Amino acid sequence: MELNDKDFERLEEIAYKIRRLSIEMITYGKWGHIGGSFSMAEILSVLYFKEMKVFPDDPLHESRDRLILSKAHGSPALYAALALRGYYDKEEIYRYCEINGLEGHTHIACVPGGIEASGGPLGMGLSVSAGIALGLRRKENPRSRVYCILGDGETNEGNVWEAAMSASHYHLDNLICIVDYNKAMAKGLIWELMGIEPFYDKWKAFGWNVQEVDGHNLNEVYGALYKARWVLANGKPNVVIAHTVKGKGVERAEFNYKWHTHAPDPVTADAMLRELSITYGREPLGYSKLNIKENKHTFYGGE
Amino acid sequence: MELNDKDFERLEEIAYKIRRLSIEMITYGKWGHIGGSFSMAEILSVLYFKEMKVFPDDPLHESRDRLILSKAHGSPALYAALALRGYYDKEEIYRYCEINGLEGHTHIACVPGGIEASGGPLGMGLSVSAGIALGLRRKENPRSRVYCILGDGETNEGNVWEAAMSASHYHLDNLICIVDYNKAMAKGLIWELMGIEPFYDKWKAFGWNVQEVDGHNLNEVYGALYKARWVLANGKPNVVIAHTVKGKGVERAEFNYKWHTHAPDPVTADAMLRELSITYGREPLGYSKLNIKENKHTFYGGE
Amino acid sequence: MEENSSIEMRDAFAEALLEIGGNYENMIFLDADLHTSTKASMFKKRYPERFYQFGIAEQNMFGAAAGLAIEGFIPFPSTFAVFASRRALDQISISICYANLNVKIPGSYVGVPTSRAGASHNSIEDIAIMRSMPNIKIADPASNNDLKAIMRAAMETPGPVYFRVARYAAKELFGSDHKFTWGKGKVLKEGLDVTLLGTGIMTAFCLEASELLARDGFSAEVVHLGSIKPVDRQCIIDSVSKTGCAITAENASVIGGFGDAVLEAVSDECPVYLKKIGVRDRFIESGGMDELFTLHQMQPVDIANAAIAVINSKKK
Amino acid sequence: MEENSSIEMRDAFAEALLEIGGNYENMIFLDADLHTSTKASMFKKRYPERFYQFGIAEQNMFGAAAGLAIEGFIPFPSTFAVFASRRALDQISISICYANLNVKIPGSYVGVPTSRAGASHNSIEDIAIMRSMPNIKIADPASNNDLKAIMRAAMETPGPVYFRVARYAAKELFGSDHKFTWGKGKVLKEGLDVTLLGTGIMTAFCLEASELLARDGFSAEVVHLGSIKPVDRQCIIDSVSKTGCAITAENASVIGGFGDAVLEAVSDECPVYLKKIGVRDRFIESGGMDELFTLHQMQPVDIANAAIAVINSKKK
Ligand SMILES: Cc1ncc(C[n+]2csc(CCOP(=O)(O)OP(=O)(O)O)c2C)c(N)n1
Ligand SMILES: Cc1ncc(C[n+]2csc(CCOP(=O)(O)OP(=O)(O)O)c2C)c(N)n1
Ligand SMILES: [Mg+2]
Ligand SMILES: [Mg+2]
Repeated sequence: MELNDKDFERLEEIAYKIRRLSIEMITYGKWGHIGGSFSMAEILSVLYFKEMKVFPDDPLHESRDRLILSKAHGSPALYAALALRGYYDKEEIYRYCEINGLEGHTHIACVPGGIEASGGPLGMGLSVSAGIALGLRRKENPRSRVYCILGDGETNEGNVWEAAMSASHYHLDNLICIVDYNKAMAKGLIWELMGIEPFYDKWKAFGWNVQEVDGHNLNEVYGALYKARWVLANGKPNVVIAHTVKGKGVERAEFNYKWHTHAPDPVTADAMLRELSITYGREPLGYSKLNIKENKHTFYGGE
Repeated sequence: MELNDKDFERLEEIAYKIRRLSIEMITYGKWGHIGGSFSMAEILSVLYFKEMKVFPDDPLHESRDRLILSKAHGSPALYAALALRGYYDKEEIYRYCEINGLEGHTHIACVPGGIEASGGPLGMGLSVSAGIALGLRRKENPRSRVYCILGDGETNEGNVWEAAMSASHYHLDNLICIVDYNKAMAKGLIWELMGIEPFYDKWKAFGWNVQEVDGHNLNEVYGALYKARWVLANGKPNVVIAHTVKGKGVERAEFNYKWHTHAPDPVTADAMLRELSITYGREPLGYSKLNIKENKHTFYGGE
Repeated sequence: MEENSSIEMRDAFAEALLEIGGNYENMIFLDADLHTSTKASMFKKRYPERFYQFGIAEQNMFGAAAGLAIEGFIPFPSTFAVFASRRALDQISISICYANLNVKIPGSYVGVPTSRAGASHNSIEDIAIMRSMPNIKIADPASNNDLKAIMRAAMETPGPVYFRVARYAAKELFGSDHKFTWGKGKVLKEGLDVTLLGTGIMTAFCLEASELLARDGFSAEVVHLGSIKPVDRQCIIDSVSKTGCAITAENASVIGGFGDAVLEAVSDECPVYLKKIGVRDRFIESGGMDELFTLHQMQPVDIANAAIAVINSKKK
Repeated sequence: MEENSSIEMRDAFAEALLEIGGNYENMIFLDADLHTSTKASMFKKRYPERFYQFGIAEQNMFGAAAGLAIEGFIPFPSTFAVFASRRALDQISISICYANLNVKIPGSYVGVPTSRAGASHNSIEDIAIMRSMPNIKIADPASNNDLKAIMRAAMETPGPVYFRVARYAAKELFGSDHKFTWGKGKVLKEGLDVTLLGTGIMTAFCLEASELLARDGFSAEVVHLGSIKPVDRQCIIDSVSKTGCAITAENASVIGGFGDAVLEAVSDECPVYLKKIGVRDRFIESGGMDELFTLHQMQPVDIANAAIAVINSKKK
C-alpha cells in the first residue's frame, strides 16, 4: 500500500508540525523530551491523519481506534498530534507542564479519549493495551484496533515481555504495537547500555507477527500498519519495528542522548525551529510566541 | 558424555532418596510442594553428586560452584540434596516449616553456602544468579559456575527475561540456567494457563546457548551440564531446558496440579513412600518416623 | 480461637464473588495462577467466560486490569497480598490509582495466618504500602459477613479499592444483613477505661481481650474499623476522648498501617497514650498459626497487657 | 529559598560516591539508564570498571545487586526513588532485605522538587514503603554535608540502607565535619512553645518557620531527624515533653512516613498535639517547584501556621 501524493504531502506537513509544536511546548513548559518526540513524528502523523479511526468531536466514541503511548515521555508529540487533529485548542499546548495544564507524562484526565491511559513509568503500556484489546473482544467490537507505541529502550523492561506473552496467548490480533526503534535510551545508545538484538527474533519467539520498516518513511509506515490491520489478522498480535533516528530533524539532537530530555532555552529553541523549517523545505520560521527574555525560576533541562 | 555404571547407580539412588526425604519433610512440616520437588530430583542429584564442586565442610569456600533455586518452593528437594551431601544432620529436615527450622521457601540464613539466597516470589532468582556470576568475574574466579534452577511457569515473569537479557549482554558464560520444564504451574498445565512456547526460540532470541534434554535421564542431564561447563563457553550464558514430569514417581501426583502444593496426611504419605520404593525398584518401605495418629492443629494442604 | 466459624474467609470470598458476578455483568476476574488457593475457582466454574488467567505475571495482570477498566469493565485482579503490594506496585500506582480506574483488588493470604510459606508469602506491609497511594480505598474485614459487605460496597464505589482476605476461619461478629460504609467504624462494645481499635481479624481478638480485661476489673470499649482508608476519625475521637487511652490491633506490621491511620486522627484532636499491636518490624517465619500469633505477641492476652500498660500510663 | 547552596544535592551525591569509591574497593555502582540524571556519571568516569549498566530494568538491577552483595561487594543500585520503591519492591524486600544483604540504595528525585515530570516521577510514598520492610535503615539528608555523612555511615553499617537524594540545591546546615549516627537526632535550635521535627530538606523549612514564629512571639525548638529508621525516640520525647506539642515536616506523603514514625514514639510516651506537614495524599502534578510547595502547603509559612494551631490546641 502506497499513499497518494496528496496524502503523502499532507502527512509530511503534519509530521513537520508535530516537531514544531513539540519544541514550542517543551521550551515553554521548560521540560520535555525532544529526541523521542521527533523520532515518532511520522508514525503519529500516519496514525492520526490516515490510519486510525477517531472522533475528535466525540472522543470516546465506542468504535474509535485506541492509542496508548507507553513511552509516555513522548507526550509532546502526542499532544501535538491531538491538537492538530482537533481534540482541543492549540493554545492548550502552552500549558504543558503547568499546574492544571497538560501533564508532563500523558495522563488520562488531560484529554479524555485522546489520552487513553496514564503513564510515566516505562514498560507498562503494552499490558494496558492488551487489557483494552481483551475488553474490545468482550464487547464484540471487531472494528477498533489498539495501537501501542513502545520505546526501544523500554523493551528492557520485563513487563513488556509479560504483556507480549499474554497477547499472543490470548490471540489479540486487534493489538498493533509499534516500537520506535530510535537506537538510543536516556543515557546512550541501546546496544551499549542494554542490547535488545536480535529484536525481530524476540517478538517472533513471543508469538507475534513482525514487520520492520523505516519509521520516517511515510509509505513504509502506512503499508505496515495497513497490513497489520487488514492482511495479517491470523490470531497473532502485530508488531511493527520502526527504525528511526532519535531527535530526527535537528542535527544536534540526532542520536544524541543529551537531547533525550532537555528543554532548550528560548534562543536555542528559535534556532532549532529555523533549522527544522529548512530541513523540511519550509520557509524559515522561528519562534513567534516566546519572549526570549523570559526566565522563570525553574529548571532548564530536566535530566 | 555418559556416566559410568557406578555413577549412574549412585545418582539414581540419590534421586530416589531426594524424593523420599521430600515426602517426609512435607508430611512432617505439614506444608510443601511435592510436584516441583520430584520433577527436579535427577537434576539435583547430578548437580550435587557429580557436576558441582562443593565443600560441605567448608560451605562458603570461594571456589565452590553456586546454586540458586529460583523456584524456591522446591525447597524440600534442595534441602534433601544438601542433607544427603552432608551439609547438615539429616534430622534437621524434620524441622522443615517449624519456627527456627528450615524455612518453607529457601532462605540464605538456613544453610550458609548451601542456600545462597533468599526466595519465595518467583522470577527473581536468575537476576540474583546473574549478579553472582558478575561478582565472580570481578573477583577473577574462572572456575566456579553459577547454576540457577527455574520453573517453567516461573518464566511467565518478566523479571526472568530482564535477567536473561542482561546475562547475554554481559557475556556471562559462567552462568548455567536449568529450566525444570514440568509442563505444569500451580493451578494447571502451562499451555492452558499461560503458554511459553516456542520456548527454545525465546532463549535463543535472548542470546543464550540452548540445550534440551530429558530431565529424568541422568545421562542426558549430565551430558548437557558437562557441555555447558566445558564445551560451549563462547561468551553466551547457557540454558538447559529439562523436560520433566511434575510429581514424577508417584502416580497420583504426576502432571496433577492438585499435588503442586499439598501436604499428604500421614496415611497418604506412607502409601506414597511405598509406591516410590516400588517405582524405583527398591524394597517397599513406608514412613518409619511419623506417628500416624499425630494431628497438630494446623493446615493440611497449603494451597 | 475455638469458636471460629467453620467457613474460611477465602470461601466467603468465593461466595461473594458469585453474588457480585450475578449482579454485575461487567464484573470480571483476573488470576495469576492462584485461583484454587484464593478460591476464585468457584467463580471460574460458574462464569468461565468472565475469568481471565494471566499466569505468573502480576505486573501484566494489573496493567491489563487497567485496560479492561478503561473499557468499562470492573476487574478483580487477584493474587496473594504480598504480590499485589510488592510485585506490581508501579502498575497499581500509576496505571490504576493515578488514572483513578474502577479496579477492585483483593489481597489474599494476609498477615500471620498464611500456611507455612514464610516471609515471602505472609503479607505484613500491604496496608502501609497501599495506604501510601492516593485515590485508593482500603478495607480489612473482621469476618465473612464483613468481607461480603465490603465487597458489595466496593462495587458501589467508583475507583480503586483494595481489600484484604485472610486465609482463616474467623469468628463471625455480624449478621448477614451487616452493612459496610466507607469511613464508618462500629462500636461493638462500650467501655470506659480504654479503647481497643481493631481492624481485620484482630477485632475479634480485641473482643476477647476485653473479656480478659473485664476479669481484671477494666472496662474496655471495642471498636471495629473495617474501613482503613478513609478511617472514621470521628468515631475514633469520640471513643478515645472518653476513655483517654487506646490500643490498635492489626494483622499486619505496625509500621505505616492501620495503627498509624488511627494515630493521625488522635494526635490531631485528642492526644492520648496509644500502643499498636501487630507485627513488630520483622519478617514472619514458617510455623504454625497459633505459635506465630504468640511469637509476634498478637494474642488477645497481648492486647490486654498493652491495654493495662496504657491505662497505667494515663493514670500517672 | 534564595540562600540555597549553589550545589545541587545530586552533585554532592556524586562527590560522595567518588570519596567512598576511593575508600572502598568493593563498592560498585549499578545504574538503570539514569546516571547522568543522578550524576553518577562522575563515578562512572573515575571508576568505569566499577560501574554496571542494567538498562531500563529495575527489577533485574536490584536482583543482581543482591547477587553481587552475596559475593562480598557493596552495590549501590541506583534509580529514581519512585522506581526503587514501586518497581522493584519484591526484589528489595525478599532478595535484599529478608536476606539482610549489604546493599545501599540511593533514591533519587525525591518529593516535590523533581523537574516537571509529574505524578509518576515525584516520589512521595518511598519513605512509607521502605519503612514497612524489616531490616532496612532509612535516612533523609537535610543538606549536602548531611548526605555525605549519611553515605559514609551507610558504608560503615552492614545490611541494607535506603537514603534519599533530592534534586535540589538545599541550604547547608552543617559543617564539613558533620557526623551522622543511626537513630540520633540533632537539636538545631532550642525553644519552648512547640517542637518542629524535620527530616530531609524540610528541616531547613522548619528553621525558616521558626523565624516566622519568633516574629509572632513563639519560641520553637527545631530538631533534625535525618535517621528515619531507626528514629531517635529519646530525642523526640525529650523535646516534645518540654514543649508539649509538635509539627513534623517531610518532603513526602504524610501517610505512613516520617511523621508516623515520630507519632509512634510520642503516643507511646508523651502524647501531645501533633500535625504533619507533607504531601496530603494526592499525586503531584507537573509544575514549578515553588508553586508546588505552595500548592501542597509545605512552605515555611504552612509549617508556622500549623505550629500555631497545635500551640493553641495545647493551651485549650
Ligand atoms: C520504569 C522507568 N525507568 C526509568 C525511567 C526514566 N526514563 C525516562 S525516558 C527513559 C529512556 C527511554 O528510552 P526509550 O524507551 O528508548 O525511549 P525514547 O528513545 O523513544 O525516548 C528513561 C530511562 C522511566 N520513565 N521509567
Ligand atoms: C511472584 C509469585 N507469584 C505467585 C507465586 C505462587 N506460586 C508458588 S509456586 C507457583 C507455580 C510455579 O510453577 P512453576 O514455576 O512451573 O514451578 P513448578 O512446576 O516446578 O512447581 C506459584 C504461582 C509465587 N511464589 N511468586
Ligand atoms: Mg529509544
Ligand atoms: Mg512447572
